[in-house]
Amino acid sequence: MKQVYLDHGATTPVNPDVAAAMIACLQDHFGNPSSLHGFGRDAKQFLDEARTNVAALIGAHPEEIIFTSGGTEADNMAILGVARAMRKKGNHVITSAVEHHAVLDTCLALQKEGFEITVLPVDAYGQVHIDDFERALREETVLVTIMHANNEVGTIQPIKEIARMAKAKGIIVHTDAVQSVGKIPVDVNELGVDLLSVSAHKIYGPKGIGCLYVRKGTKMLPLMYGGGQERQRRPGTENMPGIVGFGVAAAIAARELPAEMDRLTKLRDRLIAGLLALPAVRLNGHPTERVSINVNACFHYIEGEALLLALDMRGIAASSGSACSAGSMDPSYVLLAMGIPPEIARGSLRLTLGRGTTAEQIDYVLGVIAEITEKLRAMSPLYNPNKG
Amino acid sequence: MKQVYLDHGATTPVNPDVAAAMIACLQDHFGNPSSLHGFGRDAKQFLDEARTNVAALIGAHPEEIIFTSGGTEADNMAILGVARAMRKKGNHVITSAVEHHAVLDTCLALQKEGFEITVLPVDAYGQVHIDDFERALREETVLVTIMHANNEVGTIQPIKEIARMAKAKGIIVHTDAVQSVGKIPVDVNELGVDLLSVSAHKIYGPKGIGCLYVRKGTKMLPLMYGGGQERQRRPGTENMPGIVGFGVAAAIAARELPAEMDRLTKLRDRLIAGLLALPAVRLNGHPTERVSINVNACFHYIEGEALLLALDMRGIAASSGSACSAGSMDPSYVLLAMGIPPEIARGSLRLTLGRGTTAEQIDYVLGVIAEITEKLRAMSPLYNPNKG
Amino acid sequence: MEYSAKVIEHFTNPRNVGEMDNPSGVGEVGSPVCGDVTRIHITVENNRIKEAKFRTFGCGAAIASGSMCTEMVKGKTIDEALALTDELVAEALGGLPAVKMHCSNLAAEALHKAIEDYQAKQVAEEA
Amino acid sequence: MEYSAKVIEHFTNPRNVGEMDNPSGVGEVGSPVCGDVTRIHITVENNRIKEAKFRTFGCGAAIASGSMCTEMVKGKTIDEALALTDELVAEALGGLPAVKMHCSNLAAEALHKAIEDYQAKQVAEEA
Ligand SMILES: Cc1ncc(COP(=O)(O)O)c(C=O)c1O
Ligand SMILES: Cc1ncc(COP(=O)(O)O)c(C=O)c1O
Repeated sequence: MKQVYLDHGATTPVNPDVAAAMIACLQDHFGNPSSLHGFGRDAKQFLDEARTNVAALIGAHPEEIIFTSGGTEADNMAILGVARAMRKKGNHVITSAVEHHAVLDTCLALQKEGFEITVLPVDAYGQVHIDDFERALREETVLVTIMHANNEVGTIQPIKEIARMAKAKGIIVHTDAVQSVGKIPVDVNELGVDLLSVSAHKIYGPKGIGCLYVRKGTKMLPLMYGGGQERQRRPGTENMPGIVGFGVAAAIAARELPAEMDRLTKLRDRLIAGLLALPAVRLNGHPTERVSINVNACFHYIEGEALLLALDMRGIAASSGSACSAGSMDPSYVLLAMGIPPEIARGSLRLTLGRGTTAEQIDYVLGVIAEITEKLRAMSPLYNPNKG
Repeated sequence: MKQVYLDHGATTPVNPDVAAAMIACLQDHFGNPSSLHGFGRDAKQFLDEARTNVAALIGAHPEEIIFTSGGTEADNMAILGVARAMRKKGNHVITSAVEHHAVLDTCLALQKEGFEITVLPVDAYGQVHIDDFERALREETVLVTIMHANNEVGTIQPIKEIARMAKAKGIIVHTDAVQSVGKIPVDVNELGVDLLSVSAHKIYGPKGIGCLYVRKGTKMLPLMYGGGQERQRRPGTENMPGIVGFGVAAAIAARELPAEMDRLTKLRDRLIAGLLALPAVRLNGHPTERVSINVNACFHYIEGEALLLALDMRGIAASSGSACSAGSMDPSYVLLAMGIPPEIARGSLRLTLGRGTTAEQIDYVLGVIAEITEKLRAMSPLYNPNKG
Repeated sequence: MEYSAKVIEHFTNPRNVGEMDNPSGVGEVGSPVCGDVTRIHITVENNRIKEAKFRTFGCGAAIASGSMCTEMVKGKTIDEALALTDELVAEALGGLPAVKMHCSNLAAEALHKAIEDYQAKQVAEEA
Repeated sequence: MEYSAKVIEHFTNPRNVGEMDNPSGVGEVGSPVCGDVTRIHITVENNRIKEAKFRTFGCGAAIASGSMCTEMVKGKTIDEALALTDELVAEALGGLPAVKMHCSNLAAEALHKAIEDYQAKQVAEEA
């Protein structure tokens, strides 16, 4: 059966050059970079090279990159680390209603530690409004954490404006850029943020490795304690195969971004146009201010998991809501925050494009979706063909 | 130049079967185990299989294994997670003076959070005494964290007795088994512990992955927040290549342990005997109650780093103190805790054997050490050949 | 979504999809806002379920349950049909994932409502 | 232990290791308890360092520094020798890791002490 992978938002296949570098690391460079001997120094060189490549992808200095076990740890480190370190200065944190669980749940944990959290609303496109943000700022605000691009609907947030406004008041700014890095140009200085989370497995690198960019001078407590790795900020023997893979993935992402962004934007818009030509479909998220890989639509009268399963039976991999909360029966909190009624939100489908995606695949998937949705609607007690 | 790797306590080469499984995972099984579609289900199977293998190595149930980014995270999760969860019950934690930094520094962090920490002394062999432990127990003791085998001197602690005594009082017991798993039989029920840390890269698996065993019903707070992975206890997309590699490494370790332990014990004792035949050398740690891979000795009148460097120039990889604190000029706190004078502790050398170690290598290394130590002593202002 | 082969088969080729023009009874359970919806139509002849049809808004488990339930009930007496439970439907499907047991496995309940509807109509007719 | 090639070379083949039977001056710095120890012996003739020897208990940097320092000072006048600093020794070695600059690079200091020792003896003799 033909296999079409349209779930690059959940994870990406590992680039062959990334895999090759990791294989070499596993087979020939097993040293511990903290060791003083030749095996250790050899590993240290790979560590340094990867750090340089990752830093370059986001316009940072290598010393500002802390490798973590992924996007989730980067988000936790930033939010818990800064808030706990700044507690004496203030106890107010601002976030948004459409953050990934790694941010939202972490902010809820802060709430239990005595912080006050403002969760900014979003508009119908999933965007935070800068005037809402301005109103939320307080004397005691110590941290703002708002994502760069949303994982479910791809909407890009006005981080630059938010950062400018926050920095003017001396507030530390974190952005979860897991879904934007490698898709749109991301530069920490252009954005003006103090902390930025990246995950390798969303950019054709391996799972289980990511990084937190930390602007020089940013005060934060560590999440963990132990050895002196990562300039005392993140202990533990480094995930060398992961880091090496991340480094190569970052170098490739930097090189290919402009052409890929262009190519994928066209494919995305072809997919969106095709879906909107079907009956009773709505596009979720912003029509243009969205990352090039993301398409998210609601199919009225259909439940999302059934749609996923039917696509899966036809060899098409997609998702509904974010990967992590899949399996749960709750409609996506992101779509609800955008004002979509729950029964419609439950019929959402996320198709996320990537390096292997072709126009032919898009057309094939559109054909299958037309078939499947017709069949599922015929089965749905909510659907009345006379009403349309 | 001949290369001899005698730093298996710092990290181990990746077993070829481990690497092969990781390569297959990277190339052919890139799915996100949380995804509902075929790519996700495929990954989920690998995740489950690895968990089963890791659990089997330590006599645990698969559901009691939480994958972490390594031994350091496992230690932190156990100590911070349990102590913070039990705070209402009591604020006293017991540990020992010879723990790895991942435990000691974490206990110090707890101290800043208001906990009281008892650091048990050790004897000249590096062992905790059970009567010291008994005296340290208090009404408010909520957690005991004492390592199974020491990373510097290999000494094995009486965990079973400690656990029995602690459990009788309802105290939760954690042991850092990073240096014992794969070297001596480790069974969580036999030991009677509630939590146990493992790191893959010490057992011929990859760096950046480990696990915490958590006995069913053990209360703990998570270190991080986010997706529902690892039964809500450790969020973040799973490090699939690492986990798959860890699983294979665990299966191999379980299979090869009895024969390897025997073989390495003989080589270890050959190395110890050879070193003790040299002038002004003392063995650190227990002569027999030590893991089969560990030899640690002090060379009077010589500084450890110079010894390491001289060995490195001859292609021999070793370490002095633990890998993490290498590069620092301080004598090992483990040796100091064992009552060794600082100027002698500064001349320590750790040689840790492993799967590739042969009798021929041992004899070669002994010859080189004899040469080097003679040369370095001749250079040392502390050395008076007339006094010996 | 670790479904049994039987679930997948019923999801892919659901039996008895649809409604009837003149059903003896109709039952519906669930709400689209927070769960699945299953509607079952039955025709009854001589105290036996002659035909059963379903429509479901819901996940794979819900659809397969509707299909299986309507298959199982055909030809059964009213009393036999009332003895059909959600658990028996799930069992016939080779089991359902734990998370799906309660929210997506409502076909038998819909069937019971359809039977109640039929019985209520009978009473009304007799009255 | 990211040492320069020069450090490695001096560590592997240290020059001027040893002591003298009748040194003009001896200097020692450091303590084995908490740092490196370097001892330097010199002979002085016509206000020039004729020979210098060192012994070091310490890391690679300390040993290489002893070697380099004793090399550099040979043939120098007392004033020139006093102008030799730890920084100049480190520079001649192609640099030292930052952590090593202060604890393992004491050879010039030991040299200065040896010169002071020589000068004190001179004064004593003249008296
Ligand atoms: C926006 C966003 N943040 C954080 C994460 C978590 O990253 P990781 O899976 O590497 O833990 C993800 C991906 O799952 C994401 O999409
Ligand atoms: C006893 C002990 N505990 C913990 C660790 C840390 O494990 P990891 O390097 O996987 O973080 C190590 C190894 O460095 C160790 O030897």
